[in-house]
Amino acid sequence: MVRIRQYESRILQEYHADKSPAWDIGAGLIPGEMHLSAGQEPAAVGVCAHLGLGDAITAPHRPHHFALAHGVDMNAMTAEIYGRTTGLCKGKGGHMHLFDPEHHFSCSGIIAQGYPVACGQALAMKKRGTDRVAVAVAGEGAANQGAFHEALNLAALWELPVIFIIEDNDWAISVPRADSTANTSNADRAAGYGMPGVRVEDNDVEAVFEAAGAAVDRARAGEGPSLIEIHTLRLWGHFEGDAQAYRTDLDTVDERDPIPRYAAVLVENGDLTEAQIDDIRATADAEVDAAIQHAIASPTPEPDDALDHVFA
Amino acid sequence: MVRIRQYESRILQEYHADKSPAWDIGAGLIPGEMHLSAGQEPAAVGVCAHLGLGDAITAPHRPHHFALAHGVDMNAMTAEIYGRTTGLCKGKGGHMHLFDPEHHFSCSGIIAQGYPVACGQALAMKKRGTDRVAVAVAGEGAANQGAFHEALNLAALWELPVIFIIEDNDWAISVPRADSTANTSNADRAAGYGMPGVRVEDNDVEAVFEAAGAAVDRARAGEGPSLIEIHTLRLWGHFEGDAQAYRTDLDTVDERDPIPRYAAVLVENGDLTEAQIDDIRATADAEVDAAIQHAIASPTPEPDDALDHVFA
Amino acid sequence: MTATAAPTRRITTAKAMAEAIALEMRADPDVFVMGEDVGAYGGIFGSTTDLFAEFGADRVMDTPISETGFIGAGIGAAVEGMRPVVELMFVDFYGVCMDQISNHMAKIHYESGGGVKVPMVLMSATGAGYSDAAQHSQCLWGTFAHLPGMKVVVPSNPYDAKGLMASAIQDDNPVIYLFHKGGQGLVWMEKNPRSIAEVPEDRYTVPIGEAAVAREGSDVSIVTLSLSVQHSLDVAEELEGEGISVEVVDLRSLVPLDRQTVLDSVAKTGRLLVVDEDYRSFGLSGEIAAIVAETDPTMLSKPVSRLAVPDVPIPYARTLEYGILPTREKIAAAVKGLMA
Amino acid sequence: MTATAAPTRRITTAKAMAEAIALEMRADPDVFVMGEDVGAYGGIFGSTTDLFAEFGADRVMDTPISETGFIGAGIGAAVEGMRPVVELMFVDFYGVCMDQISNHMAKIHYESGGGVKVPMVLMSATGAGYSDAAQHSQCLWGTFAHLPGMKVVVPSNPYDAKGLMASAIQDDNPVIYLFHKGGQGLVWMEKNPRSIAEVPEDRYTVPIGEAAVAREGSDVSIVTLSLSVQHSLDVAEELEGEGISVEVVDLRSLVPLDRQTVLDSVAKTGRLLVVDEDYRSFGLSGEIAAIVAETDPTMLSKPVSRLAVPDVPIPYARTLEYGILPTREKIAAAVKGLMA
Ligand SMILES: Cc1ncc(C[n+]2csc(CCOP(=O)(O)OP(=O)(O)O)c2C)c(N)n1
Ligand SMILES: Cc1ncc(C[n+]2csc(CCOP(=O)(O)OP(=O)(O)O)c2C)c(N)n1
Ligand SMILES: [Mg+2]
Ligand SMILES: [Mg+2]
Repeated sequence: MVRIRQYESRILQEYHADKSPAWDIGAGLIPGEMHLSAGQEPAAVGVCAHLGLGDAITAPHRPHHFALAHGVDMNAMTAEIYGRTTGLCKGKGGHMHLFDPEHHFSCSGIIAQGYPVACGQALAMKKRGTDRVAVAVAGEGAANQGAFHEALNLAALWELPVIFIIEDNDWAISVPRADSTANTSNADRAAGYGMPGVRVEDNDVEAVFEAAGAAVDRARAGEGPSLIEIHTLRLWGHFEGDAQAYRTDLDTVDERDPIPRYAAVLVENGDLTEAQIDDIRATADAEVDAAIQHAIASPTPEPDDALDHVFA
Repeated sequence: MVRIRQYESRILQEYHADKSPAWDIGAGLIPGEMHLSAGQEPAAVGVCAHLGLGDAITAPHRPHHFALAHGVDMNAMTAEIYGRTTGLCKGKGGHMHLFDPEHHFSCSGIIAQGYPVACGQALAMKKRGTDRVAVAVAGEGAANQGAFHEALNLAALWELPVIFIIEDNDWAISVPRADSTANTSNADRAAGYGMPGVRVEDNDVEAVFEAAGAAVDRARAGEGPSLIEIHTLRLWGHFEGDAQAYRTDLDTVDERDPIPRYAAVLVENGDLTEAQIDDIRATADAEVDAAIQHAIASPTPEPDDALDHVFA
Repeated sequence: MTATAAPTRRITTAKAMAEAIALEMRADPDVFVMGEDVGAYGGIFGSTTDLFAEFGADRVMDTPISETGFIGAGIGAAVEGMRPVVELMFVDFYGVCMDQISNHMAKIHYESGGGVKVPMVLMSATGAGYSDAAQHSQCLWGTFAHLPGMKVVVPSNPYDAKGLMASAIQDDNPVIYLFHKGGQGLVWMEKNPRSIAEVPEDRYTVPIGEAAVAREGSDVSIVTLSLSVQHSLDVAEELEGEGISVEVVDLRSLVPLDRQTVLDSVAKTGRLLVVDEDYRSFGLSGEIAAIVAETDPTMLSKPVSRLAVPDVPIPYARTLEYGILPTREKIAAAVKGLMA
Repeated sequence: MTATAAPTRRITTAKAMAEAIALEMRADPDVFVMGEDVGAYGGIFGSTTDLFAEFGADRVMDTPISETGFIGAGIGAAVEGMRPVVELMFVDFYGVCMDQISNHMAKIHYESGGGVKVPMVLMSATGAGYSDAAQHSQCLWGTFAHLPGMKVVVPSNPYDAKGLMASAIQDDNPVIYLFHKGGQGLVWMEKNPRSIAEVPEDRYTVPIGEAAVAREGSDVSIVTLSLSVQHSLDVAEELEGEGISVEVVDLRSLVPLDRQTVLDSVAKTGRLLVVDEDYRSFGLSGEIAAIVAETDPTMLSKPVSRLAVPDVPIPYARTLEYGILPTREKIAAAVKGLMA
């Protein structure tokens, strides 16, 4: 979690660093929209702890935490975010379209559309007789998109090894969950497909770890899909530049930050000392710094490279 | 129910009458696809008994039973099916695209897409402070389409006066329900939106009448939407010309025909005599015959009429 | 265009859109707004700024992320006689709701033999230039214009944005209103000064279906739309210094398409450059060339030149993106190519 | 096209498609079929006839009515290296799944900088002529061809249908395969004799991206595709008697588009008629005209003539429908118009 947080914090800093004086979303070393996942680390870490090479993830527009937790190379990912030729996608994809075939990781900027794709990856895994699984990630807002429904029915019907993750961070841009979703838990919707569904409260990484373990085991055993909704926290704006004027829960945000909370628990239980946590943070900072240096040192693509890769 | 059945039986006969020698779907007085609703009369009659002028219905590709039960003029509807200028849509719409603004009746050939439209009609009714309701009809196969999910969530979220009807006739063309739907009752799916859902078994018109009455009352009272799944029967092929080679339940179809079954009950209870039923049938036949005569006697559109009505 | 006498002040395209919607909402209780983040947020690209404060949640409705659901609901409300203004946040998302748009919104009037009207506006953000990559940077107006039953308007400046929005809301037909993010005059995006201009305060309309000659010229006709009009005008001013007289035709609406204004301009100049930020093939640039080829190819003293996105998805990195967008530099080069 | 020596027999276009799929499935265990009613039913338009009996439910999968779901699943399987052949029953239904098609299937390879391949075939039924009305009669090939990242093939006869299907399945890119219901040779639909023809029994390919000169002529070039090729050949034979020599170019694929074959034909005849069953504006007919206008308009001795659906939804009644379709009569009249 700390590694992800240190990464997102640094990207936050670098993203804003050179957009002034007139703040221009397209300017700077990191251009375009930026959706950071700070506060949602427990979801990524708790789930990915159960995954290995060959397991697939389709993530949404807010992908960094799942990418890093699943093992996507930080250097190549950062170079992609910087739009460099050494990036995962040679600068063509960017932060919302990260593709790492080695780790079967991908993300998409279109809400909920990764859900059906994960079903297809799981279908291929099943047809080939492997025990691999596909994880599909989306937000609570995405759970009201038609693709969510079609994918859950398909996965349950065909008993596919898929784990559907819903990160409920209370908000879909400016729209609170109560204004988007007719019921209080998407775990209940799983029942409509005869699929096990659980909701993890309180952004609890250990509870996520347990729920995900059961779901992954079930999928690997050929017993079909599961749904896990995780009540998590969007620590920052929807995208960078979002003033969050609409946001009624800002005052509670800091105390709900899962990292200090979990650190305190670990220290109290004697699992870790403050010093060890500082070490973890320092190691992460060094790795992040190296990734950023790598990105900045990498070449930018030539304009005509844009004409390549339309067809294989 | 008898009126609808006599209508569908006659359309069946007329549809096939002049397609020989070489059976050509585009030939004859009634061209194109033909989806007849024989066996599904209880759904239409049980629901529409609670509706009046100003209440809306969006029906799917199999619309005749709901159209007739809701009061759409049989002459204008038949003329449309015959593609005549006196038709509901001047011959532009045809059997899958019947529009009757007076009765707020419409249908569409695209699966489940009438569900969101009904939500919008209900939204207008609610905004205008009326106690009118919108009924959205689709089959059990359609309940796996994304639009179904989005519409149910929207209606529940906004407490719209909508009644969602699912006609479960066991089949989606050649695909049995078990191969399309991960759970056994779509009523369970309603729970995922905090919406009341009931499933009516056995094609029972009186049970449909009761369930629909409760749902319509609820909607008129401003208490929001309901879902009713009706287990009904597709007495004939998916469309005319369908050989139904795939169909495993053909042998049981006749005995499940709801009309003789309900007639027997009514006679046994002394509600009706055989003679009265024959009268009802005879009256219906006369009305149907007149409608067909009207259609055949009506003019066909001129080719250039096709250029009208693209824009108002 | 009655309002030229009325008081004016300089506002952005975004503000002009929102103002037009507000004026129609005041005038007609059947007009309401639906979409994602159109409420308190005011629309991601400012198209509904301040509407929520004035009209409240009943008439400015935030929706779930259910485009098929709420666009379908807009159609249903329109069929019942209301006049919804529905926002699809980015036009790139059309694919999750295209059935409601092209099979229902656009066809109901025709299918019903004219019996049912669908007076609805579907507005959406288009365009690239700020590294939003392949799924958030498209124009796609050619895609909508190809399909019958919906009008397609594409304003290029604040005055037209307000007047065309008023016409769209008052129109009894479905109207797709496509605005360019880069032309909205947003504080957080690079802008062309032409995105802020004088706009009358009161209610007025700009008719749908009339192109505008944004600048007169005699050597080359640039036929274009949306943000590319702003770029083309910049280039025309610059090339004037080099003695090249460029006429800029702003199509303003693709359906109906003002063929005559295009033909008159090409008849005058004999040289046609189509500048289009949509994909090059099977779209707008081909249609404009075809209008000339099917009317009188001898009008042309040079082959038609098309400058559009060369049939590739929009890439992320700035060098790549500007490698395929119709920039001022490429427009100027294309004009010079026609003069060579 | 190795197979010309091999044994042949006369089969329908539908059978030719199914046979190509069967041959590829035998050759490659990664090939499988998904769609509505593709199993026991054999595909509503016969494109999967007999496949279920040979390969069973694991490789010929009936799906729920969830196009976004199963086309997305096809993409996911393709990304993992399988070669799904997915059927969208009618192309008119594209709107419920266009995001998966245009934002995912077509863009993943590009977005990934070439790192991920999507070897997938999406086949779908197109076309009108039997009163299936506005939601079941469209062609829409122009819509797909406008969007980058997918190949678009449009066979007009049994031999090409088999060879192009083989090429599509073997292609490492997503391929949209659009067949015309009226050209399938179905027993329950009016047919042109050209929908049943000699087809080699064994495995062969027809390359994607090469147009065919279906008939040579010197007076007028008809550039067309799909069922309209059959109609155009009928007209060409009829007009030969009247001393008019018509060349018929069968595009066969829209992406990639064989520009050279079009240009060579127009250079020869000087007269171009584009016959297209898709909507007229902002589509194929405009693109073909533009290719000539941007290459050398002086090739044309007459203005380009376009015969396509005049931007109206497809109406139901036969008189109305044939009023807007490109029939033999209208094709003949258009050719004569160019000769006048
Ligand atoms: C189909 C579609 N509709 C709308 C959007 C615009 N959009 C991007 S993110 C977002 C909010 C998503 O909310 P949620 O699913 O809860 O994820 P979160 O951002 O909270 O992580 C929206 C509406 C989109 N990308 N795709
Ligand atoms: C989006 C879409 N997909 C597929 C079809 C083709 N289709 C027409 S009817 C049908 C079966 C519908 O089954 P069901 O919803 O159970 O209704 P029923 O025909 O049984 O009344 C299908 C697949 C369609 N019209 N629209
Ligand atoms: Mg959220
Ligand atoms: Mg059914």
